Formats: sequence, C-alpha cells, structure tokens
Amino acid sequence: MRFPEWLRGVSSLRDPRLRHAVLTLLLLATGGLLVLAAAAPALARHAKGAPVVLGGCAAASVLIAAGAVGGLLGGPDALDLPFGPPWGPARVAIDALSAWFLLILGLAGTAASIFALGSLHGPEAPRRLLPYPLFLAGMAVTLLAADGFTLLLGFEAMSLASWVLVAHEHEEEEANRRAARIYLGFAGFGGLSLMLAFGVLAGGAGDVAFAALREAPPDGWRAALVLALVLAGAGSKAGLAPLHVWLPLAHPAAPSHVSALMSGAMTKVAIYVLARFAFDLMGSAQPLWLGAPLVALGAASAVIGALRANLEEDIKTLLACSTIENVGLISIGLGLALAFRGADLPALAALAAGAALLHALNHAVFKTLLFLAAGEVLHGALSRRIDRLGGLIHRMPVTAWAALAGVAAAASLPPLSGFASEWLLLQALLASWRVGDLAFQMGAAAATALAALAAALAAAAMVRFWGLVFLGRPRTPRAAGAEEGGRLVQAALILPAALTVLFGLLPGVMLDLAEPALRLMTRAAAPRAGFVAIGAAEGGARYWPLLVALLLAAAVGAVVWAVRRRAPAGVARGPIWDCGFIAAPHHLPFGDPSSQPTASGFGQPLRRMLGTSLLAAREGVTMPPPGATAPAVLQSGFHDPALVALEGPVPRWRDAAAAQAERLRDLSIRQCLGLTFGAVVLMLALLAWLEAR
Amino acid sequence: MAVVWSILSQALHIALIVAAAPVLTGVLRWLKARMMGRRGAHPLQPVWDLLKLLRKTPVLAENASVVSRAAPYLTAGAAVAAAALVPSFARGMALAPLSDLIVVAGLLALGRVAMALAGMDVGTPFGGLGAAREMSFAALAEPALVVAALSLAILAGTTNLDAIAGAFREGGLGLRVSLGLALVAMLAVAVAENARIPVDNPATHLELTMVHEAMILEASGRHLALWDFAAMLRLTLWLALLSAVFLPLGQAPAGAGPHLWIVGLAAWLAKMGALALALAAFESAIAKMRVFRVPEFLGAALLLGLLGAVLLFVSTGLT
Amino acid sequence: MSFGQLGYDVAHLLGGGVLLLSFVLLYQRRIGAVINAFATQGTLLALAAAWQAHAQGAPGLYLTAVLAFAAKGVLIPLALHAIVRRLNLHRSVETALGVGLSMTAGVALVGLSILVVLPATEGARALAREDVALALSVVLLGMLMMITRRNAISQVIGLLSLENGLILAAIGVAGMPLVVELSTAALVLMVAVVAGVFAFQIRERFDTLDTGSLEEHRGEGR
Amino acid sequence: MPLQWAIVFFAWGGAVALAAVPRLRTATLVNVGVSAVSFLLAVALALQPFAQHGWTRTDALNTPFILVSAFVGLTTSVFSAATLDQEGFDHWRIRAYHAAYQVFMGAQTLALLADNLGVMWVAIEIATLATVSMVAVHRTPAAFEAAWKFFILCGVGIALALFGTIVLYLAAQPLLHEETGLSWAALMGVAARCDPNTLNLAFAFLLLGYGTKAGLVPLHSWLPDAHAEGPVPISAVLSGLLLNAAMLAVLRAKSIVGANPDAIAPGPFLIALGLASVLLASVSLWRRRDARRFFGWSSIEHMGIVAFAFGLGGAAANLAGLLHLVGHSVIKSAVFFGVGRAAQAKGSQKIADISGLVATHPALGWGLAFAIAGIAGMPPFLLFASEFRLLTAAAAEAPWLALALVAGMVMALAALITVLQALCFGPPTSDAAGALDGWREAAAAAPLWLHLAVATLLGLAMPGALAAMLAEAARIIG
Repeated sequence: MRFPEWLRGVSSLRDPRLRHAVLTLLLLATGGLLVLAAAAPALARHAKGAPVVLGGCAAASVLIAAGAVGGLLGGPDALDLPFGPPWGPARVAIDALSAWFLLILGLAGTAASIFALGSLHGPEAPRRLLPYPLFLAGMAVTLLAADGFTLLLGFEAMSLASWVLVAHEHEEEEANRRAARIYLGFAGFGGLSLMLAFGVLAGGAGDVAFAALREAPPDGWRAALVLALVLAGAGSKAGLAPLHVWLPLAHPAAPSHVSALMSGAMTKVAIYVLARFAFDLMGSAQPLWLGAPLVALGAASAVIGALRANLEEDIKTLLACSTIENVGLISIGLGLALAFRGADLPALAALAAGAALLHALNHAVFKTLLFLAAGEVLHGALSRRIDRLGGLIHRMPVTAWAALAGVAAAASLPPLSGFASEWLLLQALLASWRVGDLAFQMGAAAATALAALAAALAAAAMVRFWGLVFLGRPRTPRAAGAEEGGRLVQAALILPAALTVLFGLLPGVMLDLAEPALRLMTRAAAPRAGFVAIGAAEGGARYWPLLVALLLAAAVGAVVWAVRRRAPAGVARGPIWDCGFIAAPHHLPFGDPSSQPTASGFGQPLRRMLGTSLLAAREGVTMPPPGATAPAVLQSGFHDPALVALEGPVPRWRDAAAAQAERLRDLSIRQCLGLTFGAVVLMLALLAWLEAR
Repeated sequence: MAVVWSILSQALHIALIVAAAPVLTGVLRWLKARMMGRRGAHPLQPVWDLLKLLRKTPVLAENASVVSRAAPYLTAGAAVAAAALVPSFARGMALAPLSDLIVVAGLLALGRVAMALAGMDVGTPFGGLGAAREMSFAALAEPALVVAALSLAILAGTTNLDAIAGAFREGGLGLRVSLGLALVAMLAVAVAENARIPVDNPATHLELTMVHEAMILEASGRHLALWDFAAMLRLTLWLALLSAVFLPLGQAPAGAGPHLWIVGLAAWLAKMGALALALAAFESAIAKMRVFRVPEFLGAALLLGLLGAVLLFVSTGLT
Repeated sequence: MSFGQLGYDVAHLLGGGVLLLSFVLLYQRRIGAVINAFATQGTLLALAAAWQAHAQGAPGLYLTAVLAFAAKGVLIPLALHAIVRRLNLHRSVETALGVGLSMTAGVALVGLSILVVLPATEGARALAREDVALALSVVLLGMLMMITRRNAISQVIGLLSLENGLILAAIGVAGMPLVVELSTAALVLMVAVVAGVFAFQIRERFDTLDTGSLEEHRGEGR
Repeated sequence: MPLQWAIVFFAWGGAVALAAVPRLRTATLVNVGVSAVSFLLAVALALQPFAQHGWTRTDALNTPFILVSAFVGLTTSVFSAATLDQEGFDHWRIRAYHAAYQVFMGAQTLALLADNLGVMWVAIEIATLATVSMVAVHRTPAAFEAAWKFFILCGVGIALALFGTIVLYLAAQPLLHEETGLSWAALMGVAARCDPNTLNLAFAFLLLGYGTKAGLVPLHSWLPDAHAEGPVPISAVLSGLLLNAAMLAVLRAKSIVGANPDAIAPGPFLIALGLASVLLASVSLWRRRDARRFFGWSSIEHMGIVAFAFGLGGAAANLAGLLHLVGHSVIKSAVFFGVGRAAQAKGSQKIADISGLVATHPALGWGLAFAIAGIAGMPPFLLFASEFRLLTAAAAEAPWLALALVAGMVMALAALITVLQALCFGPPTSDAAGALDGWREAAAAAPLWLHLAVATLLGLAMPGALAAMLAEAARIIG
C-alpha cells in the first residue's frame, strides 16, 4: 500500500469542491503576490515595509506548496478567469504535472523568501523589492496556465521581473549590465519561439487552449518543428546547451535569494514547459526519436556544465554551471521517457520520467540551499571569489554544515537526495538498450557514459567548492573576520538542508506522491518498490536509502567503537607541516595564502584532461627566478564555445547586414525618390505582366 | 532457517573481509618484494602496523577542523559498509537486496569525498593537490565503471551484485567477448580507485607523482591507521567484486547451508590469492605512468567498456 | 463619343500636348526654359479642363480650369522666375538626361503606362482610357524628372508636372465627384511646396540649389 | 452639426483660436482644454450607434482608432503643456505650433472618419502639411533636411494615392452614380462587379501612396528623420497617430480589392512590404546613435509587422494587426514622451549622452524602461497580446514566413534591449539645464505612466465592447 494512497483514498480529497478550493487557494496566493508587488513601492518607504512584503512572499510560497500537495493528492481542476487577452478569457488549471512543479516553486520560494527576510538591513530599494513578488507570481502563473497565452504571459513576466533583479547593480559594473542585456535578449527570444511553437501546434484552428491543443496532436515535420521551437524557447530558459550561455552570467548577477530562485525554481518552470509540450500537448502517439534530441542536448549540457563548474572561480557562477549540469540530467530523463513511451515501454518511461521529476525536486531544494549559502558567504566574507575566501567553517559553522548537506547531495553521495534521483536516472539509462533501435542504443550508451562523467565531475566541483571556501586557511583578512548570519538566515539554510536529507531518505514517498504526474506523462506508474525503496523495474535492482543509511551508520559506529577500544582518546595539536614553505611574513597573520591551493590550481587536472579539448582552456605558469621567494603564478582561462559563437560571428553577420542597410539610408533625396519610382514601375510592370497572362 | 543462514553468512562475510584486508595487502607486498628479488616483510606486517598506529596519539594542525577528525571514521565506515555488500563466498546474504553495484560505487565515492575534504582541511598545498587529482581521476573512472555495469546489466538484467553473480553462476552465459571488455574496463577502474601502479604508487612519497598519499600526509596515529585500513579494505573489496562477478565459481548459492560455505570459502581464498598474484606480477612488470597520462589510460578503459556494450547490442539485436 | 469625333479629338490633342511638354521638361536643360515649358503645360492643362467641362457639361470643371491657369500658367511660374532671379540662377545649365536618352526613357514609360492602362480599363469609355493613359505617362515622366535633376527648383517643377498629370486624370474621368475640391487641394499642396522651397532656399542662403548640399546636414551624420 | 463634423471643426476652430494666443502658459492650457473636449466628443461619438453620414461614417474599423487618437492627442497636449518651454519658442512659433497641432488633430480625426476616399485623401494631405512646418520649426539644417525629405517624398506619395483614388472611381464609374462614386461603403458594395484589372491598378497606386505615409520599406526614407526633428509632441503624434491613419487607408483599399474575387490577392504585396520593413529596420536599428531616430526606425519595424498581419489576413491575423496598431500608438507615443523628456533633461538626444536615467529620474527612467520593454513585445502590455496572436496565426498559416518574421523581431528586440539599458541603466550622465519644477516634472512623466497603464489594461482586460468592436473590424477587412 503506497503511502499517499490511503490519503488519496480519503473520499473528501476526491470531492470536487475541495479541488476548487485547492485551485482557488493557489490563485489567491498568486493574486496576493501581485498585490504585494503593487504595494511594494509605497511600502518601501516605511521601515516595516520590506519585511511585510518579503514575509508575505514567504507565506504565499508556503500556501503554494500546500496547494501543490493538495493538487497532487486531489484531482485536476480548471477555471476560466474573468479577464484575459482581447480575444477570450485566460484559462487556468491544475493537474498533477503542474502541481509537482508548484511544489518545487513553493519550497524554493519559502526558503528564498525567509533568507531575504533574514538578510534585510534597513529599508530596501523599491527596484529590489517590487520585482521579487512579481517574479514568484510569474512562475506561479506559468505553472497554473491552461492556455498558451496565459502560459507565455507568466513566462515573460517571470523573465522581465527577474531581469530587473539581475540588473539591480547596473550602476556599478558593466558585467552586470551585459548579463542583464543577454538575459533579457534570450528571454525575448524564448518567448517568441514558444509563440511560434503554440502556433504550429494549434494549426489552422488557432485555438491555443490546452484542451484544444490536445485534440490535434502534430505529426511528421510539424512535430519536429514544434519540438525544435520548444527546445529553443523553454530549453534556452532552462539552460540547455548550446543556449545556456546567459545562465552563468545572469544567475550570479542577481541578489542571492533571487539567484537561488532562478536556479532552483525558474529553470524548473522552463523544464515544466518542456514537459508540458512533449508529454501532454503533443499527444502520446509520438515516435521514438522525439526523445533523442533531449537526450543528446541533455548529455552535452551535463558535461559542459559540470566541467565549467570545475573551472569557474566565482562561487555563484560555479553553482550556476552546476545548475546547467543538473538541468542536463533532468532533460536526459525526460528524453528517455519520451523514447521509452515511443517504443511502447510504459513502465520504463515512468521510471525515466520519475527520475527526471525527482531530480527536478531534489535539485531545486539543494541548489536553493547552496545559493543561499553562497549568499551568506558573500554577506559574511564580502566576496564571491574563491581565492578571497577559505577557512569559513571556523567562523560560519551553521552555513558550512548546511552547505555540506547540499554539496553532498549535488555530488550525488548516498544517502542524500541527489544520489536517489541519479540512481533512478542511471537505472533508466542502463535499461535504455531495451529500445530496439540500434542507433538509439549506441547513443544511449554514450549518454550513459556522459551522465556518469557529469555526475563524477559534479562531485569534483562540489569538493572544490566546499573545500576551498570552508576549509583551509582564510585567504583574506575579511574572510578571517567573517560572521554567521542571523537566526532567520540560519533557519532559511537549515530548512532546505533538512529537506535534502529527508528527500534523500524517503525518495519512495516522493515518487509515490508524483505518481499521478507520471501517469499523466506516460500513462503508467513508476515500478512499485515498497515503502522505503525505489526500484528500477518489477523485480529489478532496488535502492533502500533508509537501510543503506542505517548500514552506514552502523559501520561508522562499529569503527568508532573498535578504535575507541584500542586507541587513546584526544589529539595533540601542532603547527602545520607546510611542505617546507618558509613561515608567513608578518603582514600575513593568517598564513601565506599563496601556500594554499588556489581555485585555478585545484581545477588544473581537469582543465588539462578535458578543458583544453572541450572549453579551449589554456594555462601558463610563470616561475620566479631561482632563489626568489615569490610564488609561482598560474594563469588560466577558458572560453565557452557557445558564448564565443554568440559574441563572435553573430554580431559580425549582424553588422555586415547593418552596413549594407546603412547604404540604403545614406541615399540622397533623389535616390529615395528613385526607390519610390522604382517601386511604382516595378508594380506597374508586374500588373502589365499579370494582365498579359 | 534460510533467514538465520543469511544473517550468519553476512556476519561471517563481514568478519572475513575485514580480517582479510590487511592480510591481503601484506601478501601483495610480500609477493611484489619476492618478484623484485627482495625478501620482503612478513605478510602480517600491515596488521602490526595498524595496531601500532592505533596506540599513538594523532597530531593535528592548529587550524584543523572537525572534518579532519570525523573524515577517517566516515571513510572507513563507508568502506566497511561497501565491503559488506559485495558477495564473497556465498550469495543470498542478509544484505543481498542492498548490494547494488551503483550503491557500492556511491559508498566508495562517499569515502573518497571525505578523504579529499580531509586532505583540504588544513590548507596545505599537498592536500589540495592530492584531492584535485583524486577527484579528477575518479571523474574519469566513474564512467568506465558505469559502462562496464551497462554490459553486466544487459546480461543479468539488473545491477544487483548478488543477482549478477547468480546470473553468471547459473545462467549459461558462456564466454562473451563483451564480458571480457567489461572485465578490462573494471580492472582499469580498480587500479585507479586503489591508487595502484601505473596510476599511483602506494609505496612512494614523491610529491610530484603521489595522489592518495598526498591527501593523508597530515594524518597520524589512529587517523592514519583508519586511512590505511580503509585503503586496504577498498582493495580487498575490488578484488572480491571482480572475482564475484567474473569468476563466480564455487560460490555457495542463496539459502545454502554451511557445508557449501566451506567450498565457497576455499574457492574465494583461492581466487583472491590468484588475483593478488596477478596484480603483483602486473605491478612489478610495468612502471608508473605520468599523472597526465592517466586520463588516456582511463579513457581507453571507457572506450573498451563502450565497445563491449555496443557488441552486446549487436548480438542482442541479432538473436 | 468615340474615335473620329471632334470632342474626342480635341481632348486627345490637349492631353497629347500635356504629355509632349512633359518630354520637353524632361530634356530641357536651361532653368528658365524649364519654367516656361511648365507654364505652357499648365495652360494646356487648363484648356483641357475647360474642354472637358464643355464636353461633359460639368460647370465645376471651368473652375478647375481657371484655377489651373491662374496658378500653373501664371503665378507659380512667376514665383519660380522670381526665385531664379533672386538667386541669379537663370544662367545655370544643369545636367539632365540627353535628348536621346530622355526620349527613350520617356517612350518606354509611356509604353508601360499604355500597356497597363488600356487592358485595365476596358470597362470605361475610350476617352477616359486615353486620358488615364496619358495622365499616367505624365505622372511617370514627372517622377523621372524629379530623380534626374539635382536642382531643387527643377525637382519642384517635376513634382508640379506630376500633379498636372493627376489633374489630367481627374478631369478625364467623367462624373468624378469632388474633382474640383481634389484638384484645389492638390493645388494647395503644390503652392505649399513652392512656398516651402521659397522660404527654405531664401532662409538658408545656400550658394547652390543643389539638394546634394542638404545631405551633409542629415541628423546623426553618416 | 452632426457629431462627426463637430469633432473635426471644433479642433480646427481651436486651431484658429490658438493662432491668436501668444502667451505660452495660456496657449498650452487652451490646447489641453481643446484636446480634452475633443476627447469627450470622441467618447460621445463612440457611444453612438454606427452610422454613415454624408462623407463620413463610423464603423467598427475606425471607432477604436478615433478613441485612441483623441486619447493620445489629449495626453500629448498635457505632455507638451509640461515641457514646451524646453523647446525655446518665440511667440510666433508658439502660435504656429499650437495651431498646427490642432489642425493636425482635426485632420487626423477626419482621415479616420472619412467614408469618402477623396475626403480621406484631403484630410491626410492636410495632416501632412500641418506637420511638415512643425518638423522644420527648429530651423536647424538637420530639421530642414528632414522636413524637405518628408515633404517631397510624402508629396509624391500623396500624389500617387490621389491617382489611385481616381482610378478606383474609374473602376466603379459604370456601376455607381456620381455622388457615391468615392464612398467606401458603396465601393465595397459593387467591388465584386467592378473590372478587376482597374481595381488592381488602383490598388497598386493606393498601396504605394498610402504605404509611403505608413513608412513601409522601400518608401520609408522620410520617416526616421521626420520623427527625430521637431518638437517632441509632434514626434509622438506623427509616430502614434498619422501612421494609423495611413495604415487604415491602406486597409480600406485592401478590403475593396479583396472583395473582388478576380482581382489580384492584395495579401502577398502587404506581406512582402511588411517583411522587408521588419528585416531592414531590425538591422538598421543597430546603427543608430540618435535616440529619437532609433525609435523612428522601430516604428518602421512595427508598421512592417502590422502590414504582415493584414497581408496574412483571416480573423486572427487581422485582429492581431489591429491590436498591434492600437498598442503601437499608445506605447510608442509613451516612448517618445520618455525619450523626448530625457533628451531635454540631458540636453542631447544622442544615445551616448543619455545614461542612468533610473538613478537620476526614477519615475521617468523606469517608465521609459517599461515602455521600451513594451515596444519590444514584453508583457503585460498590449503589444505582447498582439504579437502572440500574430505569431500563433502566422505559424499556423505559413510557418516559414513566420520564422523569417521572428528572425527580424529577435534582432530588433536585441537592439531595443541594448538601447533600453544604455538609456536607463549604467552610471548616470550629468543633467544639462532644463530641470522642471516638481509638478511639471510629474506632469511630464504622468502621460507616460498613464499610457503604460492603458496598454496593460488593453492587453489583459480589454473592455468587452472594444474587444467586440475590434473583432468585428477584423471581420470587415476580411
């Protein structure tokens, strides 16, 4: 008996009035967010204004999460709003799929809002306060939408609001302005692509209500075109390669709690749009190859993202790159689910889809946690650069340990949440050979290797992140003087950390909770594996996180017991054996930073192994002359090929075209008249020709 | 009754493998010394070393955090937990349902991460250097292992080690070229994971080449003992894994009584001895490669694994 | 009325005259002569309008005729002469298409307009069809003149003769409502143009009337 | 006097009166008053049932645009009241400016109201004449160049339109008696029986003639310069209103030709001109250094989108086109308010000289930022709805054309964002003279925000009556 089923069994949950209540609750929460946004400029003037707004956001997020659970336990429901575009009402609805992502949004939003509330210092500028509720509301609208217009309305509102937040430090740095510019450009591009996708999907009827779209699923080149457009639109928003370039620029530029939402929730909203199209709107009778591009792009994103995470030296950029990696893994799962469904293997399709959904949830939670921790580090040690941090575990223990939970999950270590979902994903990949097609089998085998590579690279990146930031010795006085945040901030860090552990130990429960969503996507349920386990297939491999955790605890306990019996307690303290480095000079009371591994130094092995080929990485060591005490300096750098392409050839073509167009503009009045004259003569000649025929 | 047997066998297995770990390392060193023409230390020397280290009080750097103190226990614990899952002389042990290949890999990764963090704790150059190299090599070893697991999963239909061993024991799979390729891939991974020649030299402390030793350079006393013990256990685990999957001869089937365990035990000891001999011969035959040649080594393993999988696709497609 | 009747012939004759003068304008180089040719064209247009008024029995067209004569035959040419004298340009000879070239281009345009109009207007009366064809030719020739001349005044004259073509078309279509109003409005536009060039040239005191000299003054430069 | 004419002649009467008022303050206030009354009259007219009255008619097609033009006229007069002294006019030019403004408004309304194509032609010509003088009013060489080009090119364009009108009558002549010979309604009635070839000829000239006024490539050369010189309010109404009148004229012509099955299909021509406009503008935007010229080019792009929509035809695309016209009027005039005010404050309309507006003038800066985002098609403004409708329709009808259109739109979007950030973000540049006192600064920013609010309202909660009217109009033009 699955856990949520007895809950679902409760008849009152099937009561339609309750479903209405759930949808109404969600709409009220969204409306409340909009009201907060409207009131923000006025409230910003008062000292208590900002706390009211952010507290309201937290409350609304909790409501959204609650409503999402209600939606998952109850049934679907739909509603037409009294307003909307000039040609009809805006339709909203909730079903299992949107409810699952609303749960993600609610959890991430709660943590982020509490963090923002806790890190308030004095009044907040309206331009930082107003867009935040709008951002949350935009995501909620996207998830609740039941027609193309409403969905895109929320999608673009989300982009616009977050753009204002990305640009919040526009006066200081050109880099932030560039990030905001590229970000909004990609947002607009994505929106236009999705508009086209809806158009192609709607066909002649032109009705973009989901109900109508489901009636006429596309086939042949139309299906391909829709998928391509959705990948361009939603994929660019989610950060799928090669349209991921904006993400490592924009996510770090925003305030930390917004970065957390962008990485944790916004990319998931984009994933939701992808899934809504591929699994719901395009109908279930799609061929096998429909999943192939998702798998390929996903694998590419996973590797690129994880590798970049090993080379970046700014902690928020590092985390953003790891987001790209996880989005890639999720997209592999979705692609496999599509392929399995096309090959008529519903159970495996449910397995892959379950892996994707579960990983979306887990990533949302631990990435929110990590970004919030990064924000706290930035606030405590006043820097995002790894080479200016270090040794923070001594000054900020709560942040450090909370971050460790997230790091372990991101490194997919058992028994934390990341491992559970990646275990499912690997099982799905290992089963992908059951799809008959040989080409797909080979591709899937390669994807398996790449996924494993990405996971291991992510582990390396996370060790680098946590080890260099929290361990070792402070690299700057400011890092040595870092301070822990307030209670609310700590709560905002501990909440997602606890969820990470919890979801890690009870993935089966979450999978059961997601079951209606899986049915909606694949017409099948994830393989049953009992209460505390998740399973690959009926009678296949199983993963029992609780038991594994117990075993681990028992083993560690046994080791401790055994050692304690023979070994003397306590330790002696002594100076570091610093490999023969001379003692640090007096102006470096915290030891000589240059005798510690640097960010680029730690990334060296992977930069040499993979970076040179994949990211055109380069490095040069300048050695001091013999006898000098100056440290050797390692310079290194890399280019993301996609960004190079975006800022290289594309502008060149544009400028070439513009140069040609300018020639037209530089015409004299006579030549302009010549244009008109030419147009007239051409038109007349055309008419004469038409009449002659 | 079967339950009792399974629990008994599990307990026996854990005791066996924990006891075997230092002895195996000792034997391995002794064999290598013999092959190199030295007399070599007594095979039990590692046991005595461990006991000696346990008695000593560890010295920690002033700025060492709790990580330095907790990591050794976690790594050793993870190694024990992983080792408990790999079938040795009998199948159907109590923890058999948990013995998933990927879970084992995950537990080993857990230990590895703990070791890397311990290496970075006090912020000495070597610790960071070793951690960086260790994680990088692991990043390349992981896909090779998973691809090898792909072949096994295709043949056995699951990644559960117990089931795989069973399938290879009973299911007349015969000799398959793809299995051989998978074996090669897993051997390469094992070599890398255990910091053996040619990837790393367990006996050296030469800065530029060492990986594993660099991380635990700061460790001493019981911590060092735990590190060494974890390393020995990992080696034993890998050899056990290889023998369980690729030479499942003599293994006692699930639910079998003690009388069959004797056979399994003897077979297992023989297999481990043979593998140790092979490893010793291999290590004394070749030299350690440059650090940045390792990717090629592991990349080749990965490609071999992929090749094996592809061949399997073809054969499954044909049949 | 159809071919061979007096009304038709006279209307045809006058329209042809207007067209002929467009050709003259097209290759005439000396500015003064251009203005005179334009004056003649205006007068002919006025006659054509008057004749149409008589032929169609539409008294309103007499007004059009008077306006056309007064403005195009007398006032505007005088004003243009004044500008020319003020800026002493009457000597200036400017590049225009050579006779041969302008003839060929013009004939080609006339051919095009006939090709377009005649099949396009099968429904209408022969006179109207002829008239529209001629008018279209005049319009096209006017535009051709505008784009082949650099001199602002010649350009204005081109626009004016283009507009003559419009009036020619308007009066040719029997029973066209508002024809007087439209032609008047068009006339106002033209007068405004002349006033514009007047005010503009005088105020600017460009040493040349070459519109090319304006191009340097485009906002935001090149 | 019927309401239709009352609106027109009230504005023109106001023009006469304003020509006699030399004082700036009184003149601006009278101007606002006249515009306000015209707005009320327009609302009253919109509340009346549709009717045809002599040369004028009110139908679903022109009523929304009459409302829009009256509204924009009112807000523009408010803006000009707040900022006119920045233009530094002497009292002659104050008279001329206000007179020309009201003459333009009257002519604009007449052009929208006209049922008789001849009257429409005359009205558009009057509107042109009224604005030309205003474009040149600053008497700089650049202003003269812009005015001269505007004048000559539009003169030729209008002439072509007149020829087209005449030929159109020629086509209908056998079927109609004289007085109704140019009535659009009557022509629609008999269009099916007219000689198709004559209709083709007429359409060719009407399209090119009024297309010049609408600034469609390749007839666009006058537009950017004309929108960039002259007083800011004139730019606002030129870009916001006159283009609508021209586009509506094109629509009337298209609907007549479209009503005849044997005539050429007008759609492809509009699509071709529209695509050309979008693509050319989308690249030309990248070369602009002058803020107001930049948004002139953006008007070309949007007119191209509209032409594309009408060329596509069908209820959905036509509705999209009409919505786009309305939204463009409201938002683009708002953009010109913002840019114009910014240029006055910074003492230059070069993009390089304006920066960091949100820091120095928060209300103006953020208003401008969102207005530009709205022009770029971001929600919640009306242009988002219209672009959604257009692209969904286009992708369903002709996916590949839609892709080309989107390519242009993305390029233009990127340019708009770049300029948006250049103007509003970054380290603020120092203000030149021209700081206004408090309430006038507010009055200068208020129209901008009002327009944004209206655009949002129209985009997300358009009044049912208006929406029904536009849907009906989309059906009318077929």
